[in-house]
Amino acid sequence: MQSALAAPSIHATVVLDRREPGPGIVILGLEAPELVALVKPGHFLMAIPPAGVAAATALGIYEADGSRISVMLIIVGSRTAELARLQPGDQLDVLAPLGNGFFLDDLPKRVAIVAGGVGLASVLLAAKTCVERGARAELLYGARTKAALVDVELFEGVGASVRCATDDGSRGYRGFVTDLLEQGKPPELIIACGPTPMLRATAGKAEHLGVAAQLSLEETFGCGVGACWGCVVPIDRASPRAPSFPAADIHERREHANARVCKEGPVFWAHELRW
Amino acid sequence: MQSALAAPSIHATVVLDRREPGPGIVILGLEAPELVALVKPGHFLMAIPPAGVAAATALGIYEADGSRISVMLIIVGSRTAELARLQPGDQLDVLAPLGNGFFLDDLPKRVAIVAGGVGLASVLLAAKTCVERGARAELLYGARTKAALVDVELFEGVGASVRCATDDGSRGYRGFVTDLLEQGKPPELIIACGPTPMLRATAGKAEHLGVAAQLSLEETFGCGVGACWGCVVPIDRASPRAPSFPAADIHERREHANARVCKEGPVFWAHELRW
Amino acid sequence: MQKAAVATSPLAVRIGRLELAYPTLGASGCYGSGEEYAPFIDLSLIGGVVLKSVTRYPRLGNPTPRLVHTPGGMLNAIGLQNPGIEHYLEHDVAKFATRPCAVIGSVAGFSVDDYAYVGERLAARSEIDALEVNISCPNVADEGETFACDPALTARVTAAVRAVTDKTIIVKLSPNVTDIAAIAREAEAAGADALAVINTVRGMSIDVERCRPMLGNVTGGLSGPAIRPIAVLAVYEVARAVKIPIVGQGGIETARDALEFFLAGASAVCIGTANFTDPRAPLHVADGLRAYLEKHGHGSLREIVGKANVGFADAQQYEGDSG
Amino acid sequence: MQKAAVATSPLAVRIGRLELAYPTLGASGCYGSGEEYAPFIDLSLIGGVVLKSVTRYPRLGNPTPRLVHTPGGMLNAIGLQNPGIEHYLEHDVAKFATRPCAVIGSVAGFSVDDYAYVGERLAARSEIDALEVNISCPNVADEGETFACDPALTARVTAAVRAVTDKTIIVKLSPNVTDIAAIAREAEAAGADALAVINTVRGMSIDVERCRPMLGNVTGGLSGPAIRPIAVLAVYEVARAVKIPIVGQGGIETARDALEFFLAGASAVCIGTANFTDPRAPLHVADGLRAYLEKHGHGSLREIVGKANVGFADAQQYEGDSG
Ligand SMILES: Cc1cc2nc3c(=O)[nH]c(=O)nc-3n(C[C@H](O)[C@H](O)[C@H](O)COP(=O)(O)OP(=O)(O)OC[C@H]3O[C@@H](n4cnc5c(N)ncnc54)[C@H](O)[C@@H]3O)c2cc1C
Ligand SMILES: Cc1cc2nc3c(=O)[nH]c(=O)nc-3n(C[C@H](O)[C@H](O)[C@H](O)COP(=O)(O)OP(=O)(O)OC[C@H]3O[C@@H](n4cnc5c(N)ncnc54)[C@H](O)[C@@H]3O)c2cc1C
Ligand SMILES: Cc1cc2nc3c(=O)[nH]c(=O)nc-3n(C[C@H](O)[C@H](O)[C@H](O)COP(=O)(O)O)c2cc1C
Ligand SMILES: Cc1cc2nc3c(=O)[nH]c(=O)nc-3n(C[C@H](O)[C@H](O)[C@H](O)COP(=O)(O)O)c2cc1C
Ligand code: FES
Ligand code: FES
Repeated sequence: MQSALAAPSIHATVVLDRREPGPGIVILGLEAPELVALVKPGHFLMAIPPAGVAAATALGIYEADGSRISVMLIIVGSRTAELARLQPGDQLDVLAPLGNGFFLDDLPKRVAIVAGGVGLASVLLAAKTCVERGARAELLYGARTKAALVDVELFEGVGASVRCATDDGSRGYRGFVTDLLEQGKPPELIIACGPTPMLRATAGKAEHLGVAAQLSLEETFGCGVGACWGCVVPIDRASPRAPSFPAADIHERREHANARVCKEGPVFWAHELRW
Repeated sequence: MQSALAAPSIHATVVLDRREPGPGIVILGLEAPELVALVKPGHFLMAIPPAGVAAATALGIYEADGSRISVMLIIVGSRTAELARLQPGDQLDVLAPLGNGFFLDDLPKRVAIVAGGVGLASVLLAAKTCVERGARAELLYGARTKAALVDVELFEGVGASVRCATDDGSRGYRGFVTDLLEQGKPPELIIACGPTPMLRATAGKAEHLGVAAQLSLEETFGCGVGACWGCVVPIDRASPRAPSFPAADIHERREHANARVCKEGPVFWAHELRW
Repeated sequence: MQKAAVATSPLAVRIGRLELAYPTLGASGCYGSGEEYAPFIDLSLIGGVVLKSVTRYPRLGNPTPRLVHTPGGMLNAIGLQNPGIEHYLEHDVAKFATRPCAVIGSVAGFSVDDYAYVGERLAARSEIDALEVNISCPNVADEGETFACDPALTARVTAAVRAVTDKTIIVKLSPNVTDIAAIAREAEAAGADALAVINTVRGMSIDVERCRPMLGNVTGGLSGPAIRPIAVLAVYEVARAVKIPIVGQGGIETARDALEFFLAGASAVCIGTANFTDPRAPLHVADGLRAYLEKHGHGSLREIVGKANVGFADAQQYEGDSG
Repeated sequence: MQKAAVATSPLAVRIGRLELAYPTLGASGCYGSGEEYAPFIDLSLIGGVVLKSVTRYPRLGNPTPRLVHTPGGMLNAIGLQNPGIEHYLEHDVAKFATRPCAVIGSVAGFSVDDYAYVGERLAARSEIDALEVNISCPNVADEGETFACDPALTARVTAAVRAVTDKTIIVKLSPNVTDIAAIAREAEAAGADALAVINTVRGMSIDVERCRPMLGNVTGGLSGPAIRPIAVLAVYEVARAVKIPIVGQGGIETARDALEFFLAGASAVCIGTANFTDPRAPLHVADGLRAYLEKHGHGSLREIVGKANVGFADAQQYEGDSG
């Protein structure tokens, strides 16, 4: 499952199953035999809109098992709403697998996985792999309120423990999920995916704790395949992921370079980001 | 059922039933209790797009009985395609009833009803009324090919006789449906709805036969309620339906005025048109 | 006019000397004279209607098709069909007295003199609360150069209409120019009380089966959501260039859409093409605006005018005059 | 290049001295260097790729967000992020040799001298088959006036690039002008071999929750189906004003969309934003064009160029040179 081997292509999938674990949240199971073998934790896909209008939508690959993968939709606008209307039997073409997954080759013992919102979709496979490779994985899962916390049992199912946080305290800790990183024994590695503010907070805590953190970033995507440079994030020019650009022009001699979240990412080490 | 009485409004309907009598043709039954009583043969409605995108779509009112009306969709583009996806239970708001229906107050004995394509949807109620009022109504129904001829039995069901014409001769007369007007005993009144070329041919035959013809016109609509002047057709300035405009400006002293198909129409007498 | 309401409503705005109980207007040419939509919405719940543009002489308008739907919008080429000012004053204007909202006349013409003549006659009528000046017409004296595309012509037409009435005049700008801010400054300097931004964007569509333009007039004006980003930018740029209020328009369907215009610097909005999708659009916009103001703790819409426009220095002043 | 194919294919076209086996190109800035799309489509089935614009010095580009989706389209403000011409020539250009389609370099700059310098260096490379000149950039010497919005600046940049290469140069026009035909004539007179029509339309979107522009750069360029009617009209008007071929673009997703451009007077088309919806779009367009030509009994695409443009006198001539 090296990303080098995971040559992306257009996969014609068929919707197998559909469920709504929470309000405005839809999980679609997709029949995609050739794809499953190529999927690495942290990979995403670009879903081609069924009606052919508007841009393709970036979605994390949630599950990948047998000949089935799944995606989780949180309806925020027209494209997610259209995809959420898909029913079993409907066709869905996707570009996949895309991006570089999490760096899970040599894992420490204790891994904390921080997730919020749609970020959850990008970390289930990572949790599974951590456990399979002998690490203790704990999901730190945050949301506004209880109803928005879904599929906790899937994480327990792959052998991860789970702690929740809600803004309103309706379930678990009341407050920021990232506060949980400082409660109890600190992890040796942090993996995170969710809204940018949550990722920034995670980076802060990680630095404070002196723990390395891998962040899967969200940006507005155009192409999703590295062609448009619309999805960049500033990173250290010295990073292996930095585009091999020379120092920027005379007007802007910065020490960072803008890397593409869809191509060089979406996973970056917190310490290489210059955001 | 005077159009004067038929004050239009926004009716919240629910899809009761859906059937596909032919390829790319969908009939939707709509629960619309208050509407039924207001409907006059030849009325149309503007269907508000369920997803709220793109303009409302003009549709003839096909059936109106009990608390149910129906519409017939022929899928030609994005809006008709979206409406055709509606399923029983779905909501559909419509502006109705709109336009002036056919002029059926004093009918002769023999009425020929010429229909093509979506025009069929606008003449079923007219056929029914003709028969109810003691006239002999014959539907002359044309299409490219057999598969596109639908619901003939509904017309027979209201007591109309039916003759068909197809371009490929796969059913009935091979050729233009309007040729049928000259075969057999000529009618005393012609009612027609369909594509503009068919209506022009009908007007020609009517003039040739010396028979009055009522044509329900199709134009691209904007508002459908008389507000945008996007749907006009040139008619005799002397017609009661002509907007009370003075002669046009010095540059264009024409003898016609442009009447709104949605407001002054959609039904016009062939002899008042100046197209 | 709805003076009573104006005092109280958080949605009340003022455009020059024109007070509106709601910041939502039916757009010219899209809303007839208002009565066409009366069966579907309560006109006392919109700020007003901008009437279809009227010219000095009657016009038959363009051949059909006059409309074609395009992605996210629509092209129109009506060609200013109207009965001419004399017939209009005689037969139509009296009816407008019964409208429960503001009635804004729209003046169009093909010479500076046309605008002055029609503007004066129309503004003289008590049924008309204000004038919008539609300068997106060709000036026949000047090889058909569009008034709205030329700063000098814009200034001359504005000054000519200003000279014949004290009623509020709103000059309607075209987006089909290299620098809309420059045109806006000319209109302001020539005496406009407010600016309508934007009129339609020029475009065309071709019937690929018949190998000919879709529109009888070949070219038309693009409206609807497709042009919203173009309109929001135009409002944003004009708001930085002038001190007079702006009536924003171009693809507004929802309160969120309208908010883009207010935050860019508009004091009121017109809703046109969205009425063709759902006549309740203006009501939904007003309801959504009220909810937004509550959610964000604003006492009135005026507080957010230009709030997302860093270079917009005049929001305060607006609040002043429109209090 | 695909010479063999060119002889036979009914879809083959010629733009200046550039022969294309297919009339479909990946649009500049939307298609990377082509390789990004190679996993998804066979690049030998498109006419070519127009590379991302390159400047004299490296550029970090604009802050994010750089993209926002709007009705029927998208706003972008990338800010010409690129490594600068030296690094580009050293590390990137050699890879383009392996592309199975034409490779068109895109030159951008902030002074006439920039364009000449970058154009000369880039055109000198054998991997580059032709140059597109992206003049939608501000001229720093001239209060940031956009080259594409000024006839004289357009002429100077075109002449400067013309002077440094004999390869085909395609000057890319902006729709953000009052009279695009006037700009087109200047580019033609200054030696352009072809014109790309159109670049993006200026626009903006506002985040109503955060009360600030959606884009890091505040304003951006609108692309996608929303602008198609604007682009079709621009092609229609430019085709009547010049004799050189036009590369049409702006919202093309399907063969029918592309046909609007050919019938208006374009000899080839670029496909940009549609690739973000479905990378197979260029293939679907080519297949649809072939089917259309058969259905309507045309031997080659060249026969329909300008067919819906009554004032388009030069279709014959095109056929002549592009045979
Ligand atoms: C690598 C990656 C992985 C992702 N994985 C997933 C996933 O697994 N599941 C998932 O559901 N999503 C995921 N996303 C996010 C998803 O791609 C986007 O949410 C989606 O593209 C939104 O498209 P839309 O048309 O539904 O919403 P849009 O209409 O594009 O709106 C996007 C957001 O902007 C807001 N917005 C739009 N206009 C305005 C305005 N004028 N003012 C204020 N706010 C506005 C909307 O409310 C919404 O929150 C992922 C994104 C990336 C980059
Ligand atoms: C009074 C009245 C009654 C009507 N009753 C009915 C009815 O009962 N049932 C019904 O189905 N319809 C009816 N119609 C027609 C219906 O309103 C239209 O077909 C509908 O609005 C089309 O919308 P659309 O988005 O599906 O198609 P659009 O996308 O608007 O396309 C409309 C037509 O134009 C063609 N077209 C679009 N672009 C191009 C191009 N570039 N080149 C060539 N061709 C192109 C399409 O192929 C299609 O045939 C009626 C119309 C009127 C005025
Ligand atoms: C069918 C139609 C007719 C119009 N007629 C006029 C007109 O006569 N005078 C005018 O100033 N604007 C006219 N407009 C422009 C609108 O008033 C409005 O400025 C424009 O459509 C943008 O707003 P919208 O996107 O909400 O429709 C017309 C627009 C449409 C769609
Ligand atoms: C993300 C993005 C980046 C672009 N970058 C460039 C560029 O660097 N140079 C250029 O000439 N045009 C650029 N364009 C414009 C496109 O090449 C094209 O002309 C325009 O998008 C219209 O075509 P479309 O609607 O098919 O995308 C860019 C467009 C987009 C969407
Ligand atoms: S989204 Fe196009 S480069 Fe990342
Ligand atoms: S469609 Fe608007 S007036 Fe008829």
